[in-house]
This record gives sequence, structure tokens and C-alpha cells, in this order.
Amino acid sequence: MNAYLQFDQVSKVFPGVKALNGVSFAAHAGQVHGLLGENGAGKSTLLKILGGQYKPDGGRLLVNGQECRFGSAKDAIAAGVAIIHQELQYVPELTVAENVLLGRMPTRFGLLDKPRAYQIVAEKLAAIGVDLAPDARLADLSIAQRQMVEICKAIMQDAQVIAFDEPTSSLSHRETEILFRLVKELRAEGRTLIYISHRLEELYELCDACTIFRDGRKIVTHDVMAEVPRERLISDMVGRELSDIYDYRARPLGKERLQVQGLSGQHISQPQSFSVRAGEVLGFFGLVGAGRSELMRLLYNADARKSGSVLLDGAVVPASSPAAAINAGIVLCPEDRKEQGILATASVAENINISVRRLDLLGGLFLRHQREAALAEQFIARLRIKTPNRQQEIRLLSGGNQQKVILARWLAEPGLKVLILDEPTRGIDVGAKNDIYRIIHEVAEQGCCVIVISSELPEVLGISDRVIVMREGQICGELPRAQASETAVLALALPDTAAASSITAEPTETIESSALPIRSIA
Amino acid sequence: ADAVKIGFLVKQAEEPWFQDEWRYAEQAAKDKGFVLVKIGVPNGEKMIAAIDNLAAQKAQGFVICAPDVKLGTAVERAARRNNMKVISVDDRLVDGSGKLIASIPHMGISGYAIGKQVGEGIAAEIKARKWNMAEVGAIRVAYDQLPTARERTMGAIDALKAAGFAAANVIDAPQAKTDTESAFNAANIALTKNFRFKYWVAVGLNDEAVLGAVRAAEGRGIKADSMIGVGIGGAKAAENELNKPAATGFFGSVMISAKEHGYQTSVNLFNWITGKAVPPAEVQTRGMLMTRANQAEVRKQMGQ
Amino acid sequence: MNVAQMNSAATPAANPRQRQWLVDYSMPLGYVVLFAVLSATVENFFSLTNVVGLMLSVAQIGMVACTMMLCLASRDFDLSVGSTIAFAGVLGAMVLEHTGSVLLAVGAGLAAGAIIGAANGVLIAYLRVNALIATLATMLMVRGLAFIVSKGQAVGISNDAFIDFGDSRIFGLPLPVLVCAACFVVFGVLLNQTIFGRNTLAIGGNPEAARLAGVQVERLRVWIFLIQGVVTAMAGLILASRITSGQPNAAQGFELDVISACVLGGVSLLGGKARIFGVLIGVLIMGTVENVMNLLDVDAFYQYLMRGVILLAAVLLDQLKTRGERR
Amino acid sequence: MNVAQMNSAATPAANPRQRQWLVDYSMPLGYVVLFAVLSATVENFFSLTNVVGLMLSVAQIGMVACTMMLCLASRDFDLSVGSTIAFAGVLGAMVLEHTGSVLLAVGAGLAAGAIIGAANGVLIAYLRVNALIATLATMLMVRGLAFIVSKGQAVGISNDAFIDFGDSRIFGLPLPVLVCAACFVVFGVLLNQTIFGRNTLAIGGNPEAARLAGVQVERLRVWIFLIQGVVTAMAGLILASRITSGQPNAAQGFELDVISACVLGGVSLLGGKARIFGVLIGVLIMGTVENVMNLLDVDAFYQYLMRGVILLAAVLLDQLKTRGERR
Ligand SMILES: Nc1ncnc2c1ncn2[C@@H]1O[C@H](COP(=O)(O)OP(=O)(O)OP(=O)(O)O)[C@@H](O)[C@H]1O
Ligand SMILES: Nc1ncnc2c1ncn2[C@@H]1O[C@H](COP(=O)(O)OP(=O)(O)OP(=O)(O)O)[C@@H](O)[C@H]1O
Ligand SMILES: O[C@@H]1[C@@H](O)[C@@H](O)CO[C@H]1O
Ligand SMILES: [Mg+2]
Ligand SMILES: [Mg+2]
Repeated sequence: MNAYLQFDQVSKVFPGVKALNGVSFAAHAGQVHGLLGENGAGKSTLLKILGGQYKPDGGRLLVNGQECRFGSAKDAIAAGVAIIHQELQYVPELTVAENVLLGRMPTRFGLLDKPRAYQIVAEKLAAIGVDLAPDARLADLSIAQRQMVEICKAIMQDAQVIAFDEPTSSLSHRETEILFRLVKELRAEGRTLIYISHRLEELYELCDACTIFRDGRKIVTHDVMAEVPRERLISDMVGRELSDIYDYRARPLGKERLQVQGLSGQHISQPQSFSVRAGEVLGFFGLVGAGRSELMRLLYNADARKSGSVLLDGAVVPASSPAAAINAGIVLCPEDRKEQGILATASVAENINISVRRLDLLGGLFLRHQREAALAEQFIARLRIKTPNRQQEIRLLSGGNQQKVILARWLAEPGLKVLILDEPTRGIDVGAKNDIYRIIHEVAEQGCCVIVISSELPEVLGISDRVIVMREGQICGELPRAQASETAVLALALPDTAAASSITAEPTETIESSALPIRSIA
Repeated sequence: ADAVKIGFLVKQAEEPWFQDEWRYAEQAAKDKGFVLVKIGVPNGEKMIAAIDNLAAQKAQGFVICAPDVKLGTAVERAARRNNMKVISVDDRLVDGSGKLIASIPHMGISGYAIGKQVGEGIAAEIKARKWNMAEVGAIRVAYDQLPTARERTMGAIDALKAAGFAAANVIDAPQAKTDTESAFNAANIALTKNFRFKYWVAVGLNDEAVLGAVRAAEGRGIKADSMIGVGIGGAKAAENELNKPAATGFFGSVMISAKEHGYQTSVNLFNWITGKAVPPAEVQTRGMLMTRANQAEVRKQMGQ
Repeated sequence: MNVAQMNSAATPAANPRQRQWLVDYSMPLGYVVLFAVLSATVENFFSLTNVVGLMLSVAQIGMVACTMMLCLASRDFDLSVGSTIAFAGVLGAMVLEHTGSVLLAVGAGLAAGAIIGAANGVLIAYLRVNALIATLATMLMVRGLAFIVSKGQAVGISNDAFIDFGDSRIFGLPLPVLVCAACFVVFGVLLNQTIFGRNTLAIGGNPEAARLAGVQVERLRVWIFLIQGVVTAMAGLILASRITSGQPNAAQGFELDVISACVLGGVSLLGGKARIFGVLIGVLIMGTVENVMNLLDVDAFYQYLMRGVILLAAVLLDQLKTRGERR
Repeated sequence: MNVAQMNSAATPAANPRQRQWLVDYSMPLGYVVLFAVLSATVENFFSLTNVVGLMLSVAQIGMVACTMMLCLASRDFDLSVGSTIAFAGVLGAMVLEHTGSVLLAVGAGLAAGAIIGAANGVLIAYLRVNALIATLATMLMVRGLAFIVSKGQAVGISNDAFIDFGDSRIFGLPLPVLVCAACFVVFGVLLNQTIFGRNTLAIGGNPEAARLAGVQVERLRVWIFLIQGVVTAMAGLILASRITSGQPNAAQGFELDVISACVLGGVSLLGGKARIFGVLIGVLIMGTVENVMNLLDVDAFYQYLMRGVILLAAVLLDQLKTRGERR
């Protein structure tokens, strides 16, 4: 086995940040090489250098023993390198097939051969087990589906080196399985694979070797992943020990605080109801497209409602706008950070203060710059946001750090009564996850209702007092912490046919003991 | 003493007419030994800025064809504020209530009078061709948002009516812009709507407008023998048309003398500034109808 | 489960195929209805001469709208087309009068257009000047050049072969209209059936994604502007032939008309969206409104008002159907 | 993630603080240098009368550029400002001549501006009409109204109190210049020191994110347009006072001048970015170019060329420093 891909003393400097500092390691053909490291450690930067998007300030890159100097992404593609980027790069108005074959559409007599293009893509999608119409517009797909399209796009380049930058961060259970199968197949074909993730289970399942980064430096390369204990990985990564990352502590629950009654809207056609008690952490689980985000958007007045009402401490929350929800003490941290979260060209401080500042203005109009700065500094420290300073434009931060900034925006709300987090730990490193879980529990301890949507089943199970499962736009069951096992939750979440086959051991029961009656789907 | 410096401000520097005026003013500057500053002033705002600019350059006066005659008070005030003498050219300035501004001497044409000459010329040609007035339609290529344009075309129509033309035979063709293509499109529709006429005449604010109507008529087989278009200006566009080997529906153009306007106003202002002579309060110049037949002669008479 | 299924699950009433059909064809259908109503109510509207006249009146706008569509689709903008029309016309007329050769005249005009377009493209794609400012600057410079070379005077054309082009007809349709129709076909195919067209939409929709997929974004942009320059110059030459002279102040404000026609036809100013059929309808609506107002003798001052009202009505109608789509 | 970053790779040395300083102050510094050079080389340029004249010549553009900055920062666009200037001037002049009351005249003009602006805002924010088309439509309609109410004629003003406003000076500075300066201060504070300004930038940067963060996007947009309408009407009234008449065809093409000044000053057409200082410099550059060309008696045709060249030069220079930043 020889080193197919070699990084040699690679460095990259951005204004105020040394993103990579003399990184060297090698990845072998027929292996999956994992990259681990805290948010902002430099993983994505390394992949961008590999993909020809950035030029390194120092060091060399060797592919198959040959030194490569990529001038653009085109060169990297030509050299047989395919990258699945952390920030999805698709064209929303084009179809699945057009995106997958972007820049490489088949032609006939100089004209596009659309039937063939659609056929090729349809076959590939079917082969990897993704159920998507090749003529669907990307704009109409869920993020997870877009992510699958991106993966398909990279695979279809038939590259020798394929690098995945947190591919599972927006995938749910089913797609994740498909992806894993794919990665293993590609490995079997002898390709060189790079795999970045913050989910350790995944890394253990897929990777043969791994390299750990911290602050732009390589800490260590382990040639045999399986031999490295989990604790070691974590402490190498975050530079400290972490025992139980979920940090769950049972706490007394108050009375029902939030009542959602019969909410329906465009994508949630049947009225849905549930309630949350003061101090409760309620997990929402479901497969991709189960309607969790849509339900929360209705609750938050982000989408128009068809029916239903939301009561907070017994009083109706006006259904006019997100602003009304925020003023009532309900906040939502959205799932799609790029589209719905960040103000890309604004600073970190600005992104944190955008909502809270309304409570602390001079004369209802003028900003208090000092207080805003102090607040921003406080959260940069508390969430360990890696940024040269608070004035840095948020788009220049690493993905995970952007996510932390958006979280900070909502945690900064003082009168918080209901905190809704839609995939809050997407793209976040273990250390920071731990920070966030701790904050979730702190907030809950103060009597706040916390709703967490997550597609990471262990996370939902690890932090929730109760789990609600959704399927096809409906709440299909709920489980208190004690009964919420992986199988039980999955049994509810999977479509009926799949459920029937996958439930073997434990008999699952839909528990109706909690506050609200549960609607089981007919 | 400092050399005399005068400004020459015109409303549409791109128009050939004003280019000519400037050219003759330059000649006057050379002949008399003063400095000429030419500035285009497409609107009131730019006009005021230009006057201030002249003052900064220490000009002692300016000749102006303002973008609108109602800018009179503004011109008067700006001149007074900067202690400059001013003469208006082409268009006579009025104040807020529409009264002529007496303190500003003027040399120019009356848009309405020029228009009348157009109408009279057409009427005479209709007679000469022995057309039956009832069978003749008149296209007024209209651009009424520009006051001079309205005056000119109305003058022409009034003259036609005076010669016995039926008001019902006059068809307005409003052009969206003042270029030939817009006139073409407008005239085309007028022709579509009124296929009943055997003969056509066309008037417009300038040669380009009439040219558009003539081209539109040609597109429908209405050629030189059944079309009389008379423009205003007599510059290059008209010259091109009148010098084509075969006659077209563009019968002629009422030519106005840019030379007199450009040269004489500048000299008058120069004399006024240097204390040699006070200019006459008003001089009205006349246009001449230029056709294929009398081109050379008219040009010579107008001094171009 | 694919999108179609998911959507139908969510909104059981709206059949997605029907919906798509509505979105795709509502504009043409709307125009057909408008046309029928006008034919029935407005005297002289539905006659061969009038319809041909209408088409002739939008021939230049139509040609340039085809390339402007590409330009907008790639998230760019071109304000210089009006000036280019004037300059190409003036230059063509001058060359024609000096050399007497139609070929040379047309060649010079088109070459000028290509150079102007390429210059725009290089400024925008490689030197990264904001498209609005870059093309505003070329608009000013090219207009200035048109005035300078012609000394501000119309340049007469007496070459009959050249003049005939604007005048002659095939199957009753004037050549300019046929050229315009050809442009719609060519650019329709280019947009929908070629890599060029797909890549154009891609760089408009997400330039970064296109670049990462290996599309040569800069080169493509220069090509788009270059083609726009050539087509615009062609429109300028045709105009010169129709009005038998090259006029340096022709086509002022033309750029806004063209861009409006495109936007009316559903081309997004934010890039990534274009439909040739929509552009055609946009162009026709603009021409029809003008035509009908003149047929109805609407007062010039009220024409402004009407044009505004109709523009609004058209987009508002278009808006109704996209209600419920994701913004 | 883009070129910008790649370029910065090439200049690793650049100290970020220095760099930021350069980015922030290069435009003003550039202008100071330009001003000094012109003062030394162009006769009569550096004199009180000329500098005051220069400022006066950009007073209207300056006022409206302040609000246009907000409009562009929120990712909108307003083409109707030229027409609004004309209409407010005409209306003010008519009310003045009928009633003789300056108060009523000013009130009517400002109210008209507010209504036009609010209408734009509602069309764009609530009815979701494309801003280009919506404001193009209002541009046409308002211009039409200006012509209709005035019957196409300029409306003379003979009220001295009103006329004096445009003429009188305080500390040697004409009132219009002072009003313009006040606008820069007020809107500078509004942009940088208030929640209004921040939210404006936020909705320009990412409207969906801003909405989810509790910004009342629609309402804010209407306010921005409304304020723009009022300020524009004020500029129209001041213009009417300066030119002693309300001119229905005043300020044609004004919108492009204003937008250019903003873009020249670094306001992004893609929203989310604005600097009041940049806008001020943009406005001054536009005025200075015009002023110097007239001082130097540059031929009218060459003025087009020069204006284009200088516009380009200005953005290209600006480009140099932002090398490495995102477009
Ligand atoms: N264009 C840029 N300009 C300035 N700083 C940048 C830029 N791109 C990345 N950085 C910085 O470089 C560092 C490394 O970023 P990178 O995106 O490689 O991190 P990462 O390891 O992928 O983190 P994450 O797990 O959060 O995705 C971060 O501190 C980030 O803020
Ligand atoms: N604006 C929209 N237009 C069309 N379909 C939409 C739209 N918004 C959501 N959907 C669809 O509605 C369904 C519900 O999506 P939602 O995001 O609520 O699911 P989820 O349970 O949060 O899953 P995930 O976020 O993991 O994809 C999805 O199939 C999604 O594709
Ligand atoms: O505007 C006209 C101009 O076109 C020229 O004809 C001379 O007179 C002016 O009034
Ligand atoms: Mg990353
Ligand atoms: Mg979701």
C-alpha cells in the first residue's frame, strides 16, 4: 500500500488567522482517512486546497507521487479529485440531473442530450439507492436531498480521490446508511477517501486511519483507527477530557407552559397538537422530510398557518410574525444556517445582536455599541467561537463556528420562555456539543421549555426528557425518556412497511400517558 | 483688464443645430478676441450649475437657450447674483407668471412662426400638385411634452387649416422618444388607422421626426408622388435626404440660421460687456423653406 | 419518495403537473387572451398591416432581448446596448458611404459591437467592476464616440442594397422581423439545448458552484457580453437601414425597454432564471401596449400613466400564479 | 470560498488592521488627493465660488443618494426618484400659485412624495412585485401625472419667499447645500447608530434570516421607500425653488446618477453593504467631474467619453484595494 495522496508542510494564512500551519500526512488508496478536529481547526481549508479552490501559502500537495499545483477547481477535477463541500454548492434553479452533470452534460451534434443525461443520472441515483426524480429542481428539495445530489455529483466524476466534508450533518438516518454503503463500496474499489465528521461513531464505523487537527496544526495521525480509544480522540481534539457529553441531569418539571393546539399549514395538512412543560427538554425525531421543521416554523409564525393556536402560559401567542413570537419569548434557531441563519456580510457581533438589541436601545432607536460588544465578547468566550475578533464577517468563519454564532443570537435572549433548536449541533465539534448540551440544560433549569429537533438519534435520546416522533407530516407517537430506546423511536419513525420488518425484538407501544392525547396515524 | 470671457449655454448639445450655433460662436470669439465657454444644459438643475460654474471661471456674461422658457426668473436671478450679462437665443425666456423678461435681450425664432412656415409650404405644394384637400391626411408627429415641439407642430397645423385643410384629416402620432424610430412606429399606426386617404403630408418637431413618417409611408407604398413631408432644421439629416438621387416623400425642411444666432448673439454680448453697444431688446429671425429645387440658394442665403 | 410525491402529499389539491403547466404557459395564454380581446374591441388592431407594424416596432428590442436574457440569466446587466445600437449604425453608415461596400459596412458595425461587448465582459468578469457601473461607463463612452465620429450629425445612407434590407419582405414579413424571429429560435436553442445555455444559468444561479464544477466562469461571461454586442450591433445596422441613416442619438433609453421586456417575461435580475418564451411575450406585451394606445388615440401624457399601469398589471398577474411558490 | 480569499493568499503579509483602515479610508483619501491635484492644476477650481457651486450642483443628488443608499442596502432599487422630483416640484408650484401659501405647497409636495414612496414600498414588500418593474411603473405613472397636472407646461413660481429658499445663504453656504449636509448627518446616524439602519442592512444581507430574527421585513421596506419618497420630494421642491418653476420634465435620468453615486461609494447592489462616507464621496466625484469638465471647456461629445472613463477609473481604483474581498 502506498500513499496515494500526500500533504507536505501545507500552510494557509487568512487575514488574522493561520488556518493551516505546516500540515503533513498521507492517505492511502483503498482506505478511508478520517479528519477530526474542533470547529475552525482547518479541516475544510485543507479540502479547499485539495480541491483547487485555494492555493496554499506554503507546502506541497502530491497526488499519486506527483506534485500538484491546482490553479482552479477545474485542474483538481482533471487530476481526479472530487470534493463534497461542507457548504453545499448547487444551482437552485437547475434540475437534479443538470446539477449532477454540471459542466459535463452529454451532447449530441453540439446539442444537449437530455434524455441521456436524465437516464445516466436516474441510473446512478437508483444504483446508490436514492429515490429522487432527475428532473426535480434543487430548490424544491429538502437540504438532505440536496446533500445527496451533491454526493452523487462527486461520485459521478469517477475520481480517484474523493473527499467528504461533513456529509452527514444534514442527512438523516436513511440517507446516512446509503452514504455509508457508498463509502465502503468506493473503498473496496481502491479509491482514496477523505472523510470529515464530528460524529465519532461514524468515524469508527468508516475510517481506517485518521488525522487529528487543532488550531491549524496536525496533532497526530493514527494509522489504525480502530485501535484508538474514544477518550484519546476527544482529548486530542479538544485538549481536555470529556466524560459524558450529554450531561443529562434529571430535573423537576413544572406545569405545562407551551400548548400547541391543532396547528396545520401548507406542508402539515393534518392539525397537530403537543405541549411542553416548564423546564422540559422535548426532543423531536423523524426521518428527513417528516415535517418537524415545518411544524416548528408554523409555531414560530415563519409560515402561514391554516389552523390552530399556540398558548404560552395560558395566553394566546399572536400569529402575525416571527417578531410576535420572539416578543412572547419563543425563539427558533433554524436548521438551514446559510439560507435562514447568517447575515453573511455582517460581523459576528452584528449576527449575535440582531434580535436582542431591540430590548436595549437608547430612546427605542439608538444602538448601545458598548453593550453589544460586551455581549458579543461574552458569547464568543462562552461558546468558544473561533474568530480573530468580533468584527470578522461571519461568512469567513468555519461552518461550526457560524452555527455557534447563530446559537448565541438566541441564547442571548433574556426573556426566553421557549427555545426551539432545529438541528442545533449540525456541524459542531464534540467539545462544543457538550457546551451546547450544558447550556440547553441550564436554560431548562431556569424553567424554559426547550424543543430540540435532531436527526442524530443518540443526541435526541441523550438530552431529551421526552421524545416526540413525526412521520409524513404528523406526530405519530411520543415516548418518555425511560422508554425512548433507539428501536422504539425508529419503529415509530420508519414508514409502516419498513417498521414491520425492522421491529423484531422489543414490542413498542405508543404511550399516551403524557399531558396531551397523541394522534396516531390511521 | 482681463480678457472677456463669455458662456454659451444650450439645452441640447447633441442636437446638430446647437453644434452649429456653437461653431459660429467660436468664429465670433476668434474674430473679436474673446474666450468662449460652451456648456450643454439639458435641464434646469444643470443650467443653474453651469451658470455658477461660469461665474467661478470669471465669465462676464452668457448667451443661453434654456431647457425651458419658464426658467426665466432663475436665469435672471443667477445672472444678477453673479453679476453677469445675459442674452437669450432661440427661445424667449418668461417669468413665473408667463411675462417676457424685459431685462434679457433676445434673438430667436418663434416656434409657432416656424411651424406656420412649414404648414404654408405644404399647403402651397398641395395646391401645386392639384390634390383634393379632402383626400389628404396630415400626420402630426407629436411630442407634446416638449413645449417648443408642440408650438411648432401646432403652428404647422394651424397654417394648414387656414389654407382650407379639414381639422378631421389631421392625425396625431405621438412619438415616445424624439428619434426617427419612434416617429416611424407612431406614424405607422396612424397610417394603419387611416387607410382612407389617398395622399399624405407630415409635420413634426424636427427633420428626424418627419423622416420617420416618410419612411413609414414608404413601407406602405406611399412614395414621393403622394407624400409631402416638411421638417424643421435643415441640417445634415435633411441634406442627406434632399440629395438622394431620387426624390422621396421628404419634400423639404424649413431651415433656420444657426449662423446668425450663434455668431450675432455672441458678438452682441461681447459688445455689451465691453461697453461698445447695448444689444437690441428683441430680434426675430426667419426660417426659409428649403427643397430639392432651391437647396443651394437657401444655404447660401442662410450663410452655411 | 420524490419531490413531486412529497408536494402532492402536502397539498393534495394542487396537481403538480397542472401547476407546472400553469406556471409555464400562463404568460403565453394570457397574451393570447389579451390579443383576442384587443382584436375584438380595438378597431384596426387585428389587421395584417397592423400586426406586421407591431412586430416591426419591436424587432430591435426583440433581438437584443434575446441576448439580454442570457446576460441577466448569468446575473449580469448591460446598460450599453442603446449606445451600441447608435454607434454601430453610425459606423456602418460611414463605412458604407466611404467604401460603398455593404460587406465592409456590416463587418465594421458587427466588429465594433463585438469589441464593445468584449470590453464589457473583460471589465466585469476579469477586472470585477460592478456590471451596472461598467456598462454605464461604456454606455457613456460609446455614445460619446458615436457623436464624435459623426460630429453629432446623422450620417446619410444612399446605398440601395443596404436600404432594401430594412424594407424588403419575405412571405409578407419584413426582413427585420424575420431576423428577430431567427434570434428567438437561435437563442432559445442556445439557452435550453446547449451546454453554453446551461452553464449560463449555472453561473447566474450560483457562480461558486459553477466554478467548482469546472465551468470557466470568466470566459463564459466575456462570451455572453461579446455575443450581446454583436447582436446589438446587428440591430443597430438594421435600424440604420430602416431609417436610411446612422443617427448618433438613436435608441436612447433602449436599454431599459429591453431589460423591462426581459423582466416582464420572467427573467430574474438575481440570475439563474430565464425562459425564452417569456421574453418573447414580454417583448410583445411592450409593443402591443404602445400600439394599442396609439390606435386608441390615447393622449401622450396619459400614455405614460397607462404604460405604468399595464406594466404593473402584467407583473401582478404573473405574481398571482407564483403565489405559494417558494420565494 | 472565492477569488477574494484566493487572492489574499497571494498577499499574506497584509496586516489586517492596516488593511481595514485602507479599505475604510481609501475613498476619502483618494478624493482628497484628487481635489488637491485639481486645485493645483485647474484654474479657478479652488475658489470659494467654484467649490460652493460644485456643492450646490450635487445638492439634490446628495439628498436622494442618502435614502437611495438605504434602499440599495436593503437589496431594493428605486427608479422613480427622477419623476418624483418633477412631480413634487410641479405640484408644489401649482399649489403655491393657487394658494400663495408656502406651507401648503411644501406640505403638498412632501405628502405626494410620501404617497409615491409608500406605494412603491407596498408593491414591492407586500405584493412582491420586482423592484425594477414596480419602480419603473411608478416612474412612468408619476411622470405622466406631472405632465397631466401641468398640461405639459412648466409651472412658473413668482412667490419670492419660496424662491429665496434656493438662493439664500447661511455662513456663505447656500441653504440647499446645508439641507443636503443635514441629510448626510441624519442618514449617517440612522444607518450606523440605529436599529433602523442595522435592520435595513440585515434585510439586504439575508431577508429570510432577518425575518426569522424578528425583523418586520415588509414594514421596514415600506418605511424605507416612504422616507425616500419624502426626501426626494424635498429635493424636488428645493429644485423648483432654485429654478423658479416646477418642470414636468425635470430630472430625467436622475435615478441613474443617484444610483451610480451610491455604487461608486461602495454600496452593493446585492444589498447588505453601505457606507455613508462612501456615498458622500461618490456624490462628490460625480459633481467634481462635471465641474472640472466645464471649467476646462471640454467639448460636449468628449464629455460623454470622459465621464465614462472617469467612472471606470474610480471603480477600478476602488477595486484594487478590495482585491481579495468578496464582490
Ligand atoms: N476566507 C477566510 N477568511 C478568513 N478566515 C478564514 C477563511 N476561511 C476560513 N477561515 C478561518 O480559518 C480557520 C479554519 O477554518 P476551516 O473552515 O478550515 O475549519 P474547519 O476545521 O473546517 O471547522 P468546522 O468543523 O467548523 O467546519 C477558521 O478559524 C476560519 O475562521
Ligand atoms: N417551501 C417548500 N416547498 C416545497 N416543499 C417543501 C417546502 N418546505 C418544505 N418542503 C417539504 O416539506 C417536507 C417537510 O420538511 P421538513 O423540513 O419540515 O422536514 P424535517 O422533518 O424537518 O426533516 P429535515 O429537516 O431533516 O429534512 C419536506 O419533504 C420538504 O421537502
Ligand atoms: O429646440 C429648438 C432647437 O431644436 C432648434 O431647432 C432651435 O430652436 C430651439 O427652440
Ligand atoms: Mg469545515
Ligand atoms: Mg428539518
